[in-house]
Amino acid sequence: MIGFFAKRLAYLVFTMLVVSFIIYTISEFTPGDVARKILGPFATKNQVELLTEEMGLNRPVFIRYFEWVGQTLSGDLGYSTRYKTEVNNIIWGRLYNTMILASIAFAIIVPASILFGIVAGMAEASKLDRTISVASIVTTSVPEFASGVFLSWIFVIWLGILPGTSTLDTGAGWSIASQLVLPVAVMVLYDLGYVIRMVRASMVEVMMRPYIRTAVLKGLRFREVILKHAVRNAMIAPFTVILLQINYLVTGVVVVEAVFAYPGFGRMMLEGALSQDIAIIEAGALFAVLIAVVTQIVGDFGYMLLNPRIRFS
Amino acid sequence: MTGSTKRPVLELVNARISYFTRAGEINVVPDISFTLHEGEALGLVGESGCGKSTVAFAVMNYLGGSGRLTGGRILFEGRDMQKMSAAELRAVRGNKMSMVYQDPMSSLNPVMTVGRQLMEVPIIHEGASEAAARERAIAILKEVNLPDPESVFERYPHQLSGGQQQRVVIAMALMSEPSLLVMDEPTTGLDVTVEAAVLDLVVRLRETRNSAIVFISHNLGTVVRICDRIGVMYAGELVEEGPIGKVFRDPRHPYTRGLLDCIPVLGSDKRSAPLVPIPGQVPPAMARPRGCVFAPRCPHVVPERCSVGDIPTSPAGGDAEHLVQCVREPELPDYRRPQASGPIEAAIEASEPMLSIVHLDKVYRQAGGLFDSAGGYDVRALSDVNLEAQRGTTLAIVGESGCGKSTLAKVLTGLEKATAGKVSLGGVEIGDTAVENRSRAVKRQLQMVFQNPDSTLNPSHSIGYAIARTLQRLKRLAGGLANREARGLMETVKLPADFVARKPRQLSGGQKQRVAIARALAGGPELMVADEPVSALDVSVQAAIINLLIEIQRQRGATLVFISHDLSVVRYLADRVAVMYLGKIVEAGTVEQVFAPPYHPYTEALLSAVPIPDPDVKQKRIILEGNIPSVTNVPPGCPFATRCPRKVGPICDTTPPPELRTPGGHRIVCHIPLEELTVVDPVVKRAS
Amino acid sequence: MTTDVRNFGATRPRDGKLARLLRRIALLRESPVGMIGAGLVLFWILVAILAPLISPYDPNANDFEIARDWYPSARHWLGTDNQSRDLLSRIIWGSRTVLIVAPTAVGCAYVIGCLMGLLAGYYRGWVDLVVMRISDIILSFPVIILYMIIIANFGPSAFNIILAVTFIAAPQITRIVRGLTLELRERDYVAAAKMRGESAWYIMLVEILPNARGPLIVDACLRMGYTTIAIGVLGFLGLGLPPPDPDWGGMVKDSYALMSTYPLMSIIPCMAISSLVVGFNLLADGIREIGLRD
Amino acid sequence: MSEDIKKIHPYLPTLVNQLRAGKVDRREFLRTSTLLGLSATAAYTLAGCDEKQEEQQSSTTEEAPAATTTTTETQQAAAPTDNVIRIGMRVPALEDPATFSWVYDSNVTRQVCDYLTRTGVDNVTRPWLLEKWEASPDLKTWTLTLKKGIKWSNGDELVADHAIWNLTRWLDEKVGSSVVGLMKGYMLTEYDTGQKDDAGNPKMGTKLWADNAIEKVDDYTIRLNCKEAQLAVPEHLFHYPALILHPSENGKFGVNAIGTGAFTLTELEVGKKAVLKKRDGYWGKAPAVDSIEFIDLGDDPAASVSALASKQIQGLYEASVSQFAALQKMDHITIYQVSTGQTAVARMQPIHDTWKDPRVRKAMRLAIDSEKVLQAAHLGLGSPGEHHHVCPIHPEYAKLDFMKQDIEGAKKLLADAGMPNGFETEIFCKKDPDWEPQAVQVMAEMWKQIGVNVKINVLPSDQYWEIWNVETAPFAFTTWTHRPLGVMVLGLAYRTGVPWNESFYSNPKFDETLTRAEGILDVEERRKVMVELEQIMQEDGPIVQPLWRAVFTGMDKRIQGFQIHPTYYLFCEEWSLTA
Repeated sequence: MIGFFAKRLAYLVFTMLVVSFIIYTISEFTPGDVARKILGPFATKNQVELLTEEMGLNRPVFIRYFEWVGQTLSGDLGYSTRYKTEVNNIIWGRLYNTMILASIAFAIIVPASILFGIVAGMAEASKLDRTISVASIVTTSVPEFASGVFLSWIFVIWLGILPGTSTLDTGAGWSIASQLVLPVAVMVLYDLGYVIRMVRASMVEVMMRPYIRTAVLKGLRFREVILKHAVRNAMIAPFTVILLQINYLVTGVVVVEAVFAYPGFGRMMLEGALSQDIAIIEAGALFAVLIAVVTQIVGDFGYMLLNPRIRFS
Repeated sequence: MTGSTKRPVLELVNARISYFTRAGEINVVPDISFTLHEGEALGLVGESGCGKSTVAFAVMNYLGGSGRLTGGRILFEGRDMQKMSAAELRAVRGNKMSMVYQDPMSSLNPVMTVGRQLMEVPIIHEGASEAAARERAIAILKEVNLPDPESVFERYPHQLSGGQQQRVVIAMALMSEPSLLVMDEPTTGLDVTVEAAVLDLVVRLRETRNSAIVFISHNLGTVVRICDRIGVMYAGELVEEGPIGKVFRDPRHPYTRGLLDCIPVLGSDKRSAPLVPIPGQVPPAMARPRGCVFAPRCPHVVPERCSVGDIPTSPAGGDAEHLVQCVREPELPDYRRPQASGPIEAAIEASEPMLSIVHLDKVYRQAGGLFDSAGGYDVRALSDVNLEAQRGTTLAIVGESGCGKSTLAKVLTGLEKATAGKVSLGGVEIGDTAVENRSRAVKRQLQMVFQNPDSTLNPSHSIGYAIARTLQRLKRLAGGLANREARGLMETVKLPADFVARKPRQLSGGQKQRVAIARALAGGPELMVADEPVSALDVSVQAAIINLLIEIQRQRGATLVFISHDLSVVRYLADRVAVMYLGKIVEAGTVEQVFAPPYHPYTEALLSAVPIPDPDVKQKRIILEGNIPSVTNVPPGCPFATRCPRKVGPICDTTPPPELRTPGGHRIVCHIPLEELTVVDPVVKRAS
Repeated sequence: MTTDVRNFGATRPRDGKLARLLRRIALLRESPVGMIGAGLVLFWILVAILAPLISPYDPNANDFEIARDWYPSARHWLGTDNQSRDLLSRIIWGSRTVLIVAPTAVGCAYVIGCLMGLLAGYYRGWVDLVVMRISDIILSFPVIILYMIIIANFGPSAFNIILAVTFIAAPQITRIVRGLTLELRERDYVAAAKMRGESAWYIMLVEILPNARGPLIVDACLRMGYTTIAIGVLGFLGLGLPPPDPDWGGMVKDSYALMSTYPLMSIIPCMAISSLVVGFNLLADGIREIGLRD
Repeated sequence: MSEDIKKIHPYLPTLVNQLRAGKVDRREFLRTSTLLGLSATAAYTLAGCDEKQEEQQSSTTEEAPAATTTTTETQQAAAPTDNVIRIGMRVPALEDPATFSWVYDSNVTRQVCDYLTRTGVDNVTRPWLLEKWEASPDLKTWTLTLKKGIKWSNGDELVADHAIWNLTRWLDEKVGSSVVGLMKGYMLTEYDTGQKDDAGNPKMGTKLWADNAIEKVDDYTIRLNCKEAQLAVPEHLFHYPALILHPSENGKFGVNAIGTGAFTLTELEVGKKAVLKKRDGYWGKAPAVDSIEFIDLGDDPAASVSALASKQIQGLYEASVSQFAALQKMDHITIYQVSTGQTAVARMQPIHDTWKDPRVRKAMRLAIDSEKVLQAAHLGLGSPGEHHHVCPIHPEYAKLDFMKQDIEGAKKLLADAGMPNGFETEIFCKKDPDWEPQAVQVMAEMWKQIGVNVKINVLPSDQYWEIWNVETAPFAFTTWTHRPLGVMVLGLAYRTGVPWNESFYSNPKFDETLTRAEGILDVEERRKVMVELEQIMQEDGPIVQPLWRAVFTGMDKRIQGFQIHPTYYLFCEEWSLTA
């Protein structure tokens, strides 16, 4: 078990190094000048050169990269040219905000997807199954910005019962909860269908397994067959998929955050990327990878716990 | 056993079973009737697709979403199953009637411990307490001969071997003392020694319990061991039904006769008793012929009588116990086992060796992973294998799964490289040459026929392409020429030349295997390796393929290395036999030598385990306990020591046994002296 | 002794590849869901092909005569965008953008993904290790952030979108193909091909790849859907194709602020993009359903 | 009177005479006289009109002209309980105001700190922290006098040293303030630092051109001794980074920073919000609102509209064209707009072969129907461009015949230049605000008509500002902000070799004429020279200028006292909120 985690941790560090280096290299391609970005378009060439020298930006990329690694390890995430301040001043609040959004969405997606997926999968090809399946295909097919458009049109413009943006500022009389409704709804709509389909597919497969037949022919009630024998097995395969949604929920929320002006991680990354703010991109990407790899490790570990075949081998 | 005083447990009265698909109704079982009394065991046999399993599940009233009983009645203890409510059905299932399934591994819930799954039965049916259920479960585990029942109770299914899993399933079925036990191919997929042990268990349990059994199998031999009565099914119809002895000694239906004629019985060989395959194939359920379903394949057919109206089921020769569905039954001649028509050919004289294998080792290195180079371990698949095959003869390699016989085939064909030792083909060393590096001449000389007909041909390519491409590669034939010759090869394997345009999915299993043989023949090989070429086929098709192999070998004088787990087939086909266990050859010799004393104790156990479809054959019962050790952990002494019933002592565990050799060239690797081995009785005796 | 084998089976008439293909497509009739999907996709493909014929106006031409009246009218059936360009024409031509970029991108991703997957699955060992590590690393990136970084750094253009999709989708395809290859390489026909001395490339491309097509076709359909969404999202975030050529996601971005007054301007491109993606996903579902039944 | 004003500047009496003779209009008079040091009140008195009224007229509201009347009354009448105004605006980090790059950077700080001068919505610059300024006749010596009694929020009094500290700091190039770009010409000089760059050329630095360039006269008076004549010193002091900070904070700005303004910054969360609270002891009139909050809504114009619609904010810092129609439909919103000298030009760099030939450049201009571009890209809000970058609201603007679209003429010019079939080229433009790419799209459609196929390369703003004035972007569409005088614009953008000459245009005749114009104080006289300059621009110049923008924004009708500024400066102390 220790070996398992040691290996995974080594892999995590390795991945983060490779990813950060790739980003560093990619950003070398762009005709960007960090000092120019800090000083704005109307600064003179001299001013730009001075700052470049002061920040040591004229040194080779490798040296700067290793320096960056060192700084990052000591907790200094660098200076954002987009926000003109230390990345540390920005990123934590943004992550926190996004975590709120993600946790709520996750707390809805997981039980809902399991419920719908199992209900659909336990009676394949029934009317209920077809309805759930088609509905989940349709909702996942609508891009987030489109569902954002549809929902705001209905609830903000037409009915006027929800605020149009989610700035997490309660000053104007809209509660935080009311501000979270639409972003969460868009995320849930987009993601839920996908997870439902995964759970359903797994459930359908489990229902065709001979041990379900064994359970029925043992004389168990249908409900017991589903709850005692099917669900546990049906959850093994989608477990990883469900965990991977954390990944999407935390780092894939760019569109939702942009639509609703939500001050979160995704919008920070979008703005950072658009202005090629290398410090923000690097720090954000590292967190993204960290979340991705950690969820993966947790996923593998949980999968092991869920599946005795792997647990005892 | 068939006393009329006993009450009937199960009655099928003109049951008609259909599946409903988008294409419409598919009537799988048109009309079937039989009665099963208390304590009676009925074997239902037939080839795949004949509706045996459908009947089994119809009996359980569990046909899935698309299946339905569309006519007749199925009565369980006099009650119509169709009219039972869901609650009544639940009360019956698992309690009064229970089932044992074909694949025990997938029939057990992988995420529940074995004990939990067993406990459910008394809990739901008798409202037993947890503690009582636990006690019952452990008791029944003990009863089905599972070692250390408490530990098995705590284990998950995947931690048990196949035989143990099946014992668990049987235990589960027997827990509530059912009056009816339906067993659907319970031993298919198990190794022959394990199968024997499971069958033995069933026989033993029958003695102590009064459950009626419906035993479904494609293997007539297993039915003989278990059942009192046998029903032969063909295309959804019960064509013959009666007591085991009567049906086997005097089969009255042409299909039953055909079946018996195409099964090699341990003891018969290609020179004395040829196999007679049944021509044609089972008609699809959608295109059932009028009248007798078997008529198109029947040698006794009289179309005006057989293909007109419904064929009644009538007692054979007035025997009410022996029912036959054939209009010509009274006119059929008495049954005789087929005999060689011509003079018996002498065994081929030993000629120069085509293939010789010396001290062959094959070790797989199992890597430990990226960050863990020290964690690997070795898998010893072959160790010190020595064999020879003479030109024009058949060398059979026989053994249970995991014994290394397929690895041997892979090393011969170059799909794997030998770790040590020599393999020479006609004097050319090929053991350390992967197939990519073999010369074209070697590739032409050595070709292979594979086990699984569904994977032997690329489903994306036409038959013609598969063969022509081989001709182009091996014989450097131009496209047009290759296509012409491909058609010629189709004739050789007795397939219509037009089949070259077909895709594999349009062919039946036997036809695919013929194509595979044609492909192997394309280079004009001198040595053909056939790895279980018939094990996935139905018996009637199996016979045809075996005959084809024999015929081709005769015509071309090619050497055949035949790998099989089926001793009957090996006995029938081989000239020389090698018995493998855990990567080692434990016994080798001519077919006559190996199948007669002196036996290696393992060979002896194998022979005793083979189910023989002849109630008159008497077999010694040697039940092997324990499992085959893992190849990662081969015992240092005799590999068979852990299970050997004739173990001499500690020496077997510690010292590799010596190779004993008879003057006739018969080799046995054992610590027991040859003389002692020689004085045993033959395992198989025909009581005539 | 077994001459009668040749009478087996219902002899089907021999038919050409085209006929077989058509029959396969006709199989879709079995799945109403798949039919709807195919219909939607086909509809947009037709629209894209016939764009020059059915589009009422030049999609980039400003109608200076309607002043600021952008609502639907007899002149502009769906109204115009906020630059007085005919919305219907822009939707019609926008389908071309999507249906050229998405398949090209998915195609490129498939070429690379299949090759990598075949190599990793066929050779295993260190090739597998290297290929899979690389794709694991790419896969550990959140997709949308990776898109943003790539497009923001290399600039928004069709070529770069294709590049980004390839970069992101190829590792996923690699995984699928590798899995299938690991399974298919153990098939006996692969051994048979080796035994007649076929090269590794022949085995990978001719023996293995065609048999992986079932799951890959389904995946390709789904991936077309994802890619369509991705193109839309990039357009919406302002990282889409450069103007003036219409791009559905960009159309939403440009008009989203006017949703309270001119809802059609953003709702219609949203519906266009959603319907196409629904089409691809339903089609994939239909194909899978039929594939299972086969 | 005329003697008094002559002391302020010798040209002022002439100006008064011209006004009286009707040779200059009132606005031109106001502008020039205040620029030369006349106090705005005095100038307005001379011009014979009411200052307040005049100022408000220039900022018009589209539908509710009555909205801004009698502010003082309403303010007292009903101040709502929640006396907070929320404005949608980006909230950037504000660590060093001297290095601000954008107007919105300064809008938060502006409520806390002040400028020495203010240019009003009427395009007239007035002293603010200054009491007055005086320029020498040669426009090389400027004397700035601070108002007395202005107290910082920490109680210190504002003195000359504070202002000098700030001025010196802006001009220190290590600080990186864009004030350098404006003042370099007359305050700084280049010197050799002694170091070499990679190519071996000496590295140049800049420093104050003379030791007494910034001279302290007394505690309230500062003198700027300029290297060259400069007309627009007061305007430069209103450049957005030119906020007067308290020296004790060493240039750092943040929560609770010391300032002279009406508010204190109490809360700042970058990218989310900034909160300003009314402070006690403000030297001017106390603000009517308790608090101002700036809410960051990102760059998406839709988010701002949604926030306005759900009343999460009461107003926008600026509105974009894509929001206009939506704002119009909101009953609780008033749209404010003002004509400005803000524009964007498609500049062609004649240093590249494509644009070498003046006929090609003129053909590009002739292909454009400015009216239509204005309509399609800017909803007609503004006025059509005349391709010479001198705005009708500039005092010296000379009206030429309108340069109409002339496709045939353009084609002929192209044919003369040897390109009868046109050519293909690529234009860079900024992604936002969205009217810019839209204008480029409309123009591209027009250029297509003369056979010039222009591929549009839209860059994110940050990327665009990397390339706006470099040689690698031969054809690009750049926005120019409003500047009070036509000569200022031409001098910044088109004189040979100046840093912001993005087109690398070099025309000795133009330079010479421009220098001449800059030396003419008389607007009438200058206008005559402007005719020449404008003609050179139209015939030979490097730009296609499709439009002049009117800038606009939407504010809740409850907000009183708001006036839209041509450069979006916000002065929140003037605002009040009705219930």
